Amino acid sequence: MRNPYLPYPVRIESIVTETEDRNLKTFKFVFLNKEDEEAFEYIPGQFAELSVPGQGEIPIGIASSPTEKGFIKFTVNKVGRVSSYMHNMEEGDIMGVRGPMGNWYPWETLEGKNIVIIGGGFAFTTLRSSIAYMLHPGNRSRFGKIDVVYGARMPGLLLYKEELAAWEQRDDIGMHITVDSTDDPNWKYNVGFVPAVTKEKAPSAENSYAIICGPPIMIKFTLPVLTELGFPPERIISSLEMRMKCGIGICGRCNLGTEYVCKDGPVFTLEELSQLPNEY
Amino acid sequence: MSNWEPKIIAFLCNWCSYGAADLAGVSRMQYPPNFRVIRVPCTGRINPKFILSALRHGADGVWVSGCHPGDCHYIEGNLYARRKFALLKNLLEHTGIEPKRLHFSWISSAEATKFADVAREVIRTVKEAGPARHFIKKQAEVA
Amino acid sequence: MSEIYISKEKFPEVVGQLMSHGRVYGPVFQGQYHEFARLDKPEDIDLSFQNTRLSPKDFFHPHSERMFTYSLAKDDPERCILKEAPKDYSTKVVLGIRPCDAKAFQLDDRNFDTETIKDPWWVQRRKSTILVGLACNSPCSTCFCTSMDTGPFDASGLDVLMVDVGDGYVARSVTEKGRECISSIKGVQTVPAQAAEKEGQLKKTAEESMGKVLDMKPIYEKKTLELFHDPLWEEVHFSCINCGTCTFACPTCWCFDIQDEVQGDSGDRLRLWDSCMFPLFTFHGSGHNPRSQKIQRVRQRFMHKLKYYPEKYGNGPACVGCGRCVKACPVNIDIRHVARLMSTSCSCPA
Amino acid sequence: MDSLEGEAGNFTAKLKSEPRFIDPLRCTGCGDCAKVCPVTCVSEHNCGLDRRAATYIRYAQAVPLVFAIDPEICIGCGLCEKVCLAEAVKYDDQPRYTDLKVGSVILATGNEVFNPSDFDTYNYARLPNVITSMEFERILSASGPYRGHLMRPYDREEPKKVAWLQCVGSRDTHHCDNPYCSGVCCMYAIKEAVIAKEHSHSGMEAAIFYMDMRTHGKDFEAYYDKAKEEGVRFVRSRVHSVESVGDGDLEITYADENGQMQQEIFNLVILSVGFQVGQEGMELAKMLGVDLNENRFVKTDSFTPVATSREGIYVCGAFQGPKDIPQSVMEASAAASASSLLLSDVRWTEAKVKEKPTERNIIGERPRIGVFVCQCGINIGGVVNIPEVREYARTLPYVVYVEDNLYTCSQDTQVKMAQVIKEQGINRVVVAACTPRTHEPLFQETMSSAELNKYLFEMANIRNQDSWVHSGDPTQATEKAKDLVRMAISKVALLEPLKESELGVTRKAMVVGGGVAGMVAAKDLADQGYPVFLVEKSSRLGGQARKLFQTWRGENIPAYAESLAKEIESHPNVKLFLNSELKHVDGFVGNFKSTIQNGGEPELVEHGITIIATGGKEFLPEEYSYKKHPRIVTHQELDQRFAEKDPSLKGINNAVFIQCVGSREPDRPYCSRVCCTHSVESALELKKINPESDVYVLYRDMRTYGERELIYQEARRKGVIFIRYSLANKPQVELLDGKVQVTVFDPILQRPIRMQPDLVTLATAILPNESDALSQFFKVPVNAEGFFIEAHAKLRPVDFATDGVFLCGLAHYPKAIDESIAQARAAAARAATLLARDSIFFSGMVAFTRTMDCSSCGVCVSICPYNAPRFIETGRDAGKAEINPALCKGCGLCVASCRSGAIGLRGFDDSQIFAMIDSV
Amino acid sequence: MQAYTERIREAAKRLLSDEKVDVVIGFRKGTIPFMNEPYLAKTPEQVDQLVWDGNCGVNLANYLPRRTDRIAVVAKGCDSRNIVEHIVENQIKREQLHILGAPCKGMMDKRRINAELKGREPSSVEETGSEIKIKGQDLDLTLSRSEFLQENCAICIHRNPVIYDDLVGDLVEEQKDVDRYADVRKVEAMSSEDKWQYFDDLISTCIRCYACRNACPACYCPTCFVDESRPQWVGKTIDPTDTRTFHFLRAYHLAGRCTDCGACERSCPVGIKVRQFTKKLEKDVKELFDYEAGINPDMRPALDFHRPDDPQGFIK
Repeated sequence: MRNPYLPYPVRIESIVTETEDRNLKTFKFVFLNKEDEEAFEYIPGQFAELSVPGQGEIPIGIASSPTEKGFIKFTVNKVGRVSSYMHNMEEGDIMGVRGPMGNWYPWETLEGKNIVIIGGGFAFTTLRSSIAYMLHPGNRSRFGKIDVVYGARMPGLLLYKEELAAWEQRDDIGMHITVDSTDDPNWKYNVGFVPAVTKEKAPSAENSYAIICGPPIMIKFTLPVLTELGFPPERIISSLEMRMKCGIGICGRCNLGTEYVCKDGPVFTLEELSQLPNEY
Repeated sequence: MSNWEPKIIAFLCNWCSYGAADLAGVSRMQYPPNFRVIRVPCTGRINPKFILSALRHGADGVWVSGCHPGDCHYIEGNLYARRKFALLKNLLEHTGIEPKRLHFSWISSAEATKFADVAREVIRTVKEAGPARHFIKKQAEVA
Repeated sequence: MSEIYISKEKFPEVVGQLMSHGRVYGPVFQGQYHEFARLDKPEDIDLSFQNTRLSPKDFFHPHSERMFTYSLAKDDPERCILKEAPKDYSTKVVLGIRPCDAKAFQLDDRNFDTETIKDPWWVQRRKSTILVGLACNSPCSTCFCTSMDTGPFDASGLDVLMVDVGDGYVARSVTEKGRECISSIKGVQTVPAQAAEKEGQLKKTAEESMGKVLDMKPIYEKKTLELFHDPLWEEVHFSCINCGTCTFACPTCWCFDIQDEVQGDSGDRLRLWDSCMFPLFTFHGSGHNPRSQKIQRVRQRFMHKLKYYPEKYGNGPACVGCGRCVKACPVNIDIRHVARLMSTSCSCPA
Repeated sequence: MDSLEGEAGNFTAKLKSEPRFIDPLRCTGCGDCAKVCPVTCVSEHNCGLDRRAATYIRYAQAVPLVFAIDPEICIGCGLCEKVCLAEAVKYDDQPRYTDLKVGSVILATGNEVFNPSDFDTYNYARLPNVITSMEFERILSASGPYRGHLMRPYDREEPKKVAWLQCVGSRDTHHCDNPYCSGVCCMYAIKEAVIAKEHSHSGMEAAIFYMDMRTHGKDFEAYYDKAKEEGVRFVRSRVHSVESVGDGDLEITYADENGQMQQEIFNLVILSVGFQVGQEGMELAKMLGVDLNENRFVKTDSFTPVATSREGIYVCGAFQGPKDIPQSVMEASAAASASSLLLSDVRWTEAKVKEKPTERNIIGERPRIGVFVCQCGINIGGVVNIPEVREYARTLPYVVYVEDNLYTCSQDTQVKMAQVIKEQGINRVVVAACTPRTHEPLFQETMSSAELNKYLFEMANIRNQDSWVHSGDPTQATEKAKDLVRMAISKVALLEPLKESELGVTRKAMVVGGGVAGMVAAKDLADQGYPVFLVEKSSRLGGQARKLFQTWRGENIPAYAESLAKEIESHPNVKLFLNSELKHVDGFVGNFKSTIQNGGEPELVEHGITIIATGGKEFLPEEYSYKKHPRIVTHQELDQRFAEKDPSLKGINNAVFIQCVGSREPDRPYCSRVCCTHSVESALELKKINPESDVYVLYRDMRTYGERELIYQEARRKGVIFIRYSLANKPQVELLDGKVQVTVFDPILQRPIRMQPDLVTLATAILPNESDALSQFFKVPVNAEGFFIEAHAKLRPVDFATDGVFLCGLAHYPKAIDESIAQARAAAARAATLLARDSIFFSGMVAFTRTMDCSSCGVCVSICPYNAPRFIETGRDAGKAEINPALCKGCGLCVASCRSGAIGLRGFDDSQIFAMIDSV
Repeated sequence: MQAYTERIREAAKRLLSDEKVDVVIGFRKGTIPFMNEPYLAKTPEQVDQLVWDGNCGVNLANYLPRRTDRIAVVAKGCDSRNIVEHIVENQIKREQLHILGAPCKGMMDKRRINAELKGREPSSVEETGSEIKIKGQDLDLTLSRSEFLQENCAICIHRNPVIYDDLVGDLVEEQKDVDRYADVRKVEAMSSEDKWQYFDDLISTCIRCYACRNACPACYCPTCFVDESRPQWVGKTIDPTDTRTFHFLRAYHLAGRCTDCGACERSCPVGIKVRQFTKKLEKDVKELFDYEAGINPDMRPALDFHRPDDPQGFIK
């Protein structure tokens, strides 16, 4: 058995600065060894430990979709030691990726259902993975209607702007991009907080699941909206962010009741979360 | 070890001792090249952890130099530092760091000669102490 | 299954035999306490101890250990690629370990050694270590193993169980590894009948001296969230100073941290013990800390041991009743008291 | 200055600049020219005690630190031109003439030191070991001829026994025409004695021969006391002669206190020489048409201490009269205030606004470091292997560009550097060259022109601290250069662009205290157009001045105070708060909000600066039977009688003044400075009223400093009798049958003298008014005696360490009215430097707290000399510390003292210093 | 001792029922011999759990920082000094506190007594004025109390609380002529090499659990320097250099603040004599700056101020 703590060596293929404040950069990695790429078989919703020798590891949701081959992508917010260091790295640098880790959005269950994706700020990464996955020609037919509510504080802070624009052009996905406020007269999308926009767009709860990721305050105010729209707790899915180290359910850090968020999560339904101590 | 030369880290106050070092240069005073200067705004800026860190990085000696009492550019930074260093030096020595490795001085920006004199003295004394043996951080001694 | 009898005169020689095969560890008296240490000579071992001050968990999960090494040198083609740090996995015998401590390793196995994920260092060390236990003839007043699904003569976590029957030791293998170990010992006797008889008496006396002081069943039966929200934590947490001594002394506390250290051009990835008692344990980079309050951390530790673990694995509590935390806690938080509160007090409406 | 034409507000000054023969813009200060120069002459800066070359810098602190050629001794050999790689030598340099249009002129030409050569009994001209105090200053100086080693000129031996002879060229009309006291010599002699003892390796003995020990400045008396404790011997005697004995030693003959002649041998004799206005000064005054007084100082009066006889020309410093540094600095600011009053209408009209460069936002960019290695001609390149350093730098992390230059500081390199920075997308720069102390601003300028934040810069000092000091060891010097470059790179990679924050200024002033000092400060600011809130505790303006009679020059003080008060009361820019006190103060420099309580509703006012002029008061003693007899009075009580022209004064036949009542005592150790002069002046007044009266002054040291000495001499001429007493043997004042009897021990007669005076005047101490509340409101310190403590005793005598708060008058220390006025005007001038602007900028290099890590322990709040840290009062972080960038000076004291690691320092943060340590 | 308990209960009851305080912090009877547990009583009924004896070694000042309620707290000499420290360092307000001063004759050293028992377990322990009577199976031992005091208690010169609102016992005579620094001087007399070795041996068993730090009332930083990440300059493993760095700087952070309450040593699970670091500082602070921590609520700790004549012989 491969040492689960040993990262796969990867090369940074490209670094894209996503946001105006330059705090978010998307790293595209290619595996140094072909067999590692094959071993790294993932499903949207999973995360991986990005491993920078000399600095440490950080758990980051996988932003690419398994339908995209030849690379994996992560969008990293500059907060701590490892992410700050990564922001100063350059294309061609070698580092490590360990994973995939954790569970994923329940795609089997979601099959045939309408999907409402609600995201805020920089927690949009695994949602991007999910959207790309669902929109893949081989997958699109497996799902019903897809609605996306995605908000950021201002236009400059939206992730994946080019893709968002491309999705906007499509008719097989309902895009509802919004910002809290903007002084850009050419802004053509919504202005308003995510909960309000969700309420306004009122995606049907009929045969639907909602996947919601974002800052706690957004989640707090969006959940009542979803309930009002008729989504029961077992059909609202969220992903937790906890401090993690090992990522494989051993080191004990992300323990939450009987669960290890890194291994048994990070994806939980609202129903499942209600059975767990609220220490997240 | 015959050609061993000590490595000394010097923390110099920008307003005085660093200027004295500059002036010593202007006057072409010669002293051995054993120390590396880190310029700080005031000796009051020097956190004891800098000195520990210097030792941990294998410095054979540490030299801190600032303004004479009463001459602090920031009024009294050096006087607070004086207290801190008194205790720090004592505790380091108490726990086994040789006194010859730790040096403190007051040198004004005009005292180039004193700077060069003290520089030579510091280097000489650290040489007497020999290569640093303790407090050096190496690869962690763990399982 | 095999069994032998080793007289006390003979014992040092037996230890010597084991030492000639490989590394042997045993309790050694160090000033005021006993601690497990590698034996330099057979006489170093001192089996007249009650329990070691710290648990012997660092046999398998050392406080600090190097996981990987790597080079950061600019011109190194292997730059930034992690390499497993070399380890010594040669056979080692731990002599005189208490049944409770050995039982603890079994509980810990659930964490380190699962179907899907195996902690390589733990697994390999476990594999290469032979645990020769010593039954507790006279447990301490702080011991409560009998309440925690184990006991002073519990052989379940051991490869060999030795019982001190007065003039000698009865050693009985529990596993195949243990059997091989015993078989390799030369010049020993078979177990005399009176020794076997004595053994039974000793076991009975030891177990009875403790009795069953705690009933864990009500804890298992209660709902997690009920216990979680119980006001008992308000009382329990007050005196705690979050020092983490309990977790460091505990044989079933396994939480760890991973750190990188760099010296010049080379670096190590290290892991080291951590503690759920420390506020930084759960501190998230965003500044959010889900267990920022002392009460949350105190609750986490006891809940994890006595509720979450048994619920997750159906395997009894993650506590073997060794009593180390009871003795070591500088403010006298007593897990027996906490367990009693958990099993009785519950003011939540059902 | 060749001439000055025109009038106040519109002068034309013709200036002549002598040629320097070395272009200061090209000179790098490397000193190669001086090394090769074949000629030398004595160094004037070191008082002729050593020599210098024809290419020279007069002293090491010169700004700019560039060389010049002395044409008097240059032989034109051309060597310096040859070695100067910067091509700075210009043999054909010519004088430059400039016409300058100015509105006012300030004379700050200073004074010359008395030359004691003619003093034949002291044999200065003949004996090498008889030197002046100025020469001794150079000897003690680290940058002096003996590098600070205590030696005497004759044989360079360390003197074991040194004498100072006071009043050489002062208080003397026999050997010279300098009747005045130079005011500074007592203090500097004590200082020299104490420092010489510190420098000595063999416990040097020091003796100071003096007439009166005049330590009347703030904290001077304590220094005097300490010197005594440290074994400096004080001998009250005027030395008769100095003669050579033995091998360079000197025999001093003097009369001791009992009048016995004594001989004593010293190794070195120092003449404490005074000031005098020299020929140049007198000629300048004549050219300008400025009147001088009888002592050849610029003539001024007590109420306009910096105004000369010609309007628009002001004077400060020793040209105005003998004085020490603090007083000179105060007068300098006072002259600036007077001058800006004259010119306030045209403020900013000549100012040029510096264009603010646009700045590239580099946030989020990976560091791209450019390294520029300077050869400095051969100064660095001749020792350090530059190509090796350059190639080494290339291998270091984040370095994207490296080059070396002949002179990185040269104009053409600067242009190129800016271009390279832009082309290469460099976002951080390291220059390995000379010292940041001289060159950092220049390179930062280049950073700005390359649109980079100037704080993204670091220097590696590979010249002054490497090539120059290790010229014999090129290998090691090169290694050191590489290390220094590596350290600089490791730091610069972590630097972030810093913002120089801007803060608006409330262009209004508050003056606390309505005495003369407060009124003068208020008036100066109000006259310049700034609204002033003047807060006075009592019901009327004027303070102590109302209770005084006249200045030592005979000017009427109450009348002056009255006219000043009238002006203030009717001044449109002054809002007066009588019977008022400050209740609360919020804010800081530029933005104070103060609550004034004046009986009714408290009033909130906003102001940008505060001047504290809370004044002082007369000490009322319990000794000397004060209050027990109507004939025992204080100075103010006597002044009152003078002012009222009390007829009974005529009947006083016998008057006694007792000095140092409540001053220079163990529980109030300071000297109250003005009482000696006051007593002499009152004694003269009594003599004027009744020339037949017997007037006695019982004193410890007569401290009629400066030109005040003249009235002391006048009093003695007029028969006032001065009897010295000692602290151990104080005069006795007894009441016998309704009469006052004073007994004092006369040291000359060696017996007690009894008097039955009609009047006993007690020269009592001056006390500060209550200062605790203001001290807390404005976070400014107060000393043990209750006087406010200025930021720096000498260099910043009216500032506080806390920005935006100033001080003047008796709240600072006892002083005469002319000094109070000068200080008040100085405070106004300093305040105006803030009030003149709409906003103030703060350095980017300031401390900041991470409140999450703050433990509220308060160490930062308690130690910061500038009161920059404070506790957050409300909100989530209440109780944690924050740092006001407007007050922070970036010293880092709080940063290093914070155990919790909650404080960072921009530009010198822990991570940056650790990175340098890491990379040593 | 019984008298103290009664007076503590009486005062606590009174203060709680008069609503003078919201809580009372004291001790309750421990679950094992020679241990009591710090206890927070909120109601007059809970007050009956409060006790006092020679096992109240825990420094209750540790429980005060960041509390916002009104607290009555039982304080020995050392606790009271740490309370003073807390007041000076803004960890608690004087107005919040009602200090029940407990003049103290020293607390018992559990470790030394247990060593004396050699594994025998007491069933009853009785403290008289100067003796400890221990009984149990095969056990009937009378120990002299003064010989089994915590080391810091044996050399304590501030047994009486320095600040209090009520006393729960009569003031005791302060120990005079105790030699507080014999151990420090012994080390001072060693060669540098021996000193190094001495401290290396001293901390060789450290497991970096930080109990010493967490038990110390003066260690209340939200983030300890060992956990700093900007940059992380001390390793967290049991590497000897890192371990020493921790102990060294922890002690240094207590310079001029340590009251020698002994909490660090009491709590160390492996019995390290960590006071060997702090005592040197305490001695120096006293000798160089004539300062004792936690005596004067109007005075900042020794490193927070300076005097013109501070020693500087070590500076060239």
